[in-house]
Amino acid sequence: MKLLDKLFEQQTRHLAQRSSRRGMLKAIGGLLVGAGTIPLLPVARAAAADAPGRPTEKGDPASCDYWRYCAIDGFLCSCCGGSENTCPPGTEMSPVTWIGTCRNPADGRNYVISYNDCCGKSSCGACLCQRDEGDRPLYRPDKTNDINWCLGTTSLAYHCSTAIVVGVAFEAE
Amino acid sequence: MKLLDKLFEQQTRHLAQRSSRRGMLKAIGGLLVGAGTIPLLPVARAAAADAPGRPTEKGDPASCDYWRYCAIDGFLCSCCGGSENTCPPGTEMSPVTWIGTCRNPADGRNYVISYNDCCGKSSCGACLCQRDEGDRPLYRPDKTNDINWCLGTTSLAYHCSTAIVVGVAFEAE
Amino acid sequence: MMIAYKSRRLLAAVTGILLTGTALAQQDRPPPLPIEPTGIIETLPAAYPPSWFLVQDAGFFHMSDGKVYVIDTAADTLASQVKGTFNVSMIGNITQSPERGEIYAAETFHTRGSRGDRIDVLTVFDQTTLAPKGEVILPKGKRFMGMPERYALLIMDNGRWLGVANFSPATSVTLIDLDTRKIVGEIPTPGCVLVYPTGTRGFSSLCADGRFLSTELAADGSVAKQTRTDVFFNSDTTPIFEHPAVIGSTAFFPSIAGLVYPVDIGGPVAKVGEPWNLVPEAERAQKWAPAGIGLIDKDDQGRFYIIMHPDAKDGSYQGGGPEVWVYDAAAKKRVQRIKLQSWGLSLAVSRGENPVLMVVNPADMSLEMYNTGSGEFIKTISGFGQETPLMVNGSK
Amino acid sequence: MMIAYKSRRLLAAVTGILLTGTALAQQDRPPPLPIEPTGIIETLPAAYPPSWFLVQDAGFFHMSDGKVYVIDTAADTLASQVKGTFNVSMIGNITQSPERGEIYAAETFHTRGSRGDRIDVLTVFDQTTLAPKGEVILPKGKRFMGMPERYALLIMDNGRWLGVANFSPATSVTLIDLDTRKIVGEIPTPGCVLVYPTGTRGFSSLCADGRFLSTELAADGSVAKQTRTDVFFNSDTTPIFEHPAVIGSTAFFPSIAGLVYPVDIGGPVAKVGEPWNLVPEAERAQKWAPAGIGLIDKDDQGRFYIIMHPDAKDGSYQGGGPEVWVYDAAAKKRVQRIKLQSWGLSLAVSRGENPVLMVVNPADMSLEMYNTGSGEFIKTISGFGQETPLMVNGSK
Repeated sequence: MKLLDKLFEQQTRHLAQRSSRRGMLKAIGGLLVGAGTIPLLPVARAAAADAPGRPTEKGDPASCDYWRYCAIDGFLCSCCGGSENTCPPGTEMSPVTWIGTCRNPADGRNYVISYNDCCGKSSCGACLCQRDEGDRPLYRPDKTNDINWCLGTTSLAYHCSTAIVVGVAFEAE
Repeated sequence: MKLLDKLFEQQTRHLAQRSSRRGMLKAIGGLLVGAGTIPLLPVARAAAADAPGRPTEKGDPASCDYWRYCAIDGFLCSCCGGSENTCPPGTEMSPVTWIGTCRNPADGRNYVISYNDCCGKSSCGACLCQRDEGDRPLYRPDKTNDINWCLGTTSLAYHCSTAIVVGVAFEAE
Repeated sequence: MMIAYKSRRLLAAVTGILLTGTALAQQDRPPPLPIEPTGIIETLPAAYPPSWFLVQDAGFFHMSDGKVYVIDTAADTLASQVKGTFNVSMIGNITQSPERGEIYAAETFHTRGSRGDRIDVLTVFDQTTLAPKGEVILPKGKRFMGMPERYALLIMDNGRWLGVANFSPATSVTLIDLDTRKIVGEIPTPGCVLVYPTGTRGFSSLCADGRFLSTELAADGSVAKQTRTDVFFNSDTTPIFEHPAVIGSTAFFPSIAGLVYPVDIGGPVAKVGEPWNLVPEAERAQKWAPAGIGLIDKDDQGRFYIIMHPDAKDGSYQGGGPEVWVYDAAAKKRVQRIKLQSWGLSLAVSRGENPVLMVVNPADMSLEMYNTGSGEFIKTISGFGQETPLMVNGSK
Repeated sequence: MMIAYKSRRLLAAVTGILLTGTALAQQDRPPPLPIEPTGIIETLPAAYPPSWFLVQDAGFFHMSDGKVYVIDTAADTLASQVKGTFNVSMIGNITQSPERGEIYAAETFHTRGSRGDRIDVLTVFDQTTLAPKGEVILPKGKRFMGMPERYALLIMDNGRWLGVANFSPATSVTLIDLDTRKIVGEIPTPGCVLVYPTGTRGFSSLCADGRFLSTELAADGSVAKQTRTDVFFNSDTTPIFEHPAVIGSTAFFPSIAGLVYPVDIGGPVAKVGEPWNLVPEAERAQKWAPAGIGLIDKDDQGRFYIIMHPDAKDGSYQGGGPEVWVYDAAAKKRVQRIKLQSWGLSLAVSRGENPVLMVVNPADMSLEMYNTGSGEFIKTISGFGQETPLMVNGSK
């Protein structure tokens, strides 16, 4: 039960909140649900470099307090044979998903994060992480993490969750 | 993991052995495998009575140190909605089984115990108990508890194990 | 010779002929234990006592192996508390019809466990045997699957119909005739989720734009009318929980900020009343608010129970809390404040005259029982095989 | 207007057109993180490094959800240790063919999880994707299901055939052609269990009467000859473990009392050699004996490793022990005595020049790594989602 202890310890000590801000996300909720299906240009993976002119981010993608996980609820794919933005071998990435807006402390920007689930194998079981910032009940599908988002995949078995940068968020409240 | 701790704590402290004796059980191994299928006369349940002339036994059938469990390995049906000799609701009792010979401290006799598994629901999960007295590797099917004995049942899902008195054992070694 | 003798003796024992009083038994020993019958399976009473609860273990770490435990909370030993279990695959939801003696579970299977063809079914379990007595094949890939919900399944029309909430993510309700165990139809509920009671032959769903969609059904199960209520909350700024307590014909929906909305569900269209604050004015500075999964329930005395936590903030509404507050719904007044042993994630209250409160302690996944009158802790129930009992329910 | 402006901006962000250097970025900020591709699935190398292990989690509390974890023991963080997993239902057994890049698993499913029609299959997993690339439907209700065994599956005939041990409780071996993924035949092994290598195109099974049954196969998979060896142990009084360590053409079978039987498996019929005592004479008073589940393994330097416990008695042979003893097989001599952190239930040794030892600690179900040269504890691997990793294997 150690994993569970850890999970609920986090809940019970009321995780310090990130300073993420949310703008008009609701207005495009319908678009963002399904963001994963929009063909995105492959880009080079951002290195956490301090070199000027290079995009930067910091932190441990296998840790629940990693900046991208502000609205996550599930097993971190980084601990399951995948990474923060790729699925473990033999799984399938869900094309529909929920999103969060998380602040990247390395550049002070808020990013739209798509939490695509990896599906087709049973619960990974490692690095359970629940943050819920900006999460809403399931009448707001674009912002709910309590759904099994293995929808549109051949198997509904939930394995783990990724946190993929899909855009820069509007900054004002 | 608490249940597992308990299980292996028992293993690691080398459970004090009962003084059970085994006689010529091997000779009738072929008969005893399948003892559960022999139609037995229904008899009144033995009460733990001290009245002279009444059969007696003592102990807690929900406890791993109950005398009948000397060769058991599994979840005690007593903790799962059944009892030491009945299956929980909605399960099916396996007709083939392994047997042990356990000493009833209340009357000093050794009894042949049939460990019929209850099948058709997933692991009960309560009161895991491993004793292994007289247990042998699986080349001795009549005396092995490492097999899933949900054989001859419609489902192979193992739920829990009973410990049914099927006879008085021969007493000499 | 020796061998033959021994074998005969053992054979006799195994086949049921007991040797008593001769070589085996000493003069002062009682007769040996009788041979016991095999193949006996326990059954449960047709009507469950009020002290029995249905504990839903979603099996978050092993979702194909979800379970429902039938637990007698009045019993003092584990052996007498566990009455039985049944499997519910892939975080299914359940509801109970005591009139039919049935428990329904919406579940999902793949032909190869976590892979292969998918099938969604509504399984009909018999209360006395905890075995399936029937099933209805559901439309593929539609039924709602997420954290457990009390209103993902709804019995309507005086027990004739069962509504199954769908989320694919398109939302609808599949209507099942419980007499024939056939699907009557599927009612789209665009933008609105779950299935709450309204009237006798209808249901309401909760919408992203902060209102209810109330559906009135005709006698044949077709849609007679769908009505959207006025907007009464903002899902961004003033969201409510999707978990109500239903007392008589009023459903009490708490908001995440700590108001409660009484909703009249007696007629065919939900009518939202004036919200009132769950937190007494003097305590609001401590930022008390509701939180949890199955965070609210009611008793038969007109009271509802809700898990509360202080220092509420963004992201804390699902985490549970250290207290359960009890309200007199009619008086709109808190009547009891129960300090939990440590923390609660979900709760349930038993029916009848002397209700008891069950609270899921997420730290060790045990169940804690409390006296609803005094608020005193009674005992912990644990070790029955549970992994993640995320939702609990008093039996009906 | 304002809304339109915001929406356009967000839409741009979501569809991949980044707005940089204007309103959003301050002069001294780096450019924003790029949008990342979705849908990327990791793959594994065709050949597994020697530091990789296959950890079999039988899921004793959730047998429909058994798993095999591919773990890199050389890595230092959990994220880099876990390479991937695949599901194996109902305490299945596995074996690996590095030549084919495949891992085989005998598993069982029911159409409704724990109930409904049963199907037994041999699933062929691809080593690089950990996804099934094929399956062979096995004869129904026959395949051996019990605590994990290394010799429930056996690759024979230079990798062409796979034997699957059956136990229903009638015993036999199903022979599968790995090229065609079809069943070649079923060979009865009455009174004898499992499938150990003998010769190149044959196998042996271990019998209740204390001998081997050796089966020679013809080129078409039919039985050429079956031979029973002399009795070499008594299953009541001098039982052996069914778990051997195979070094070259010799299989070392420990006995429960602490002898080890070297068995020549190079020819078509098993030849049992003289047993020798695992316990040095001076230590026999402490009643040291082997114990555990996967209690024995070997390295590529001719040594075998076995879990030992003192104070052996009836019923203790499956419980594991506090030490691992290492033997030079040729010299019949103990060369290392490894004191475990607390207790070991199963072990495995990696292949190659610098083998490491993995031991399952049953107290917390963690994996402990030891240096085989010095016997020193290296580290614990845990928290990867395991429930009951009862059997571990070095990768091939």
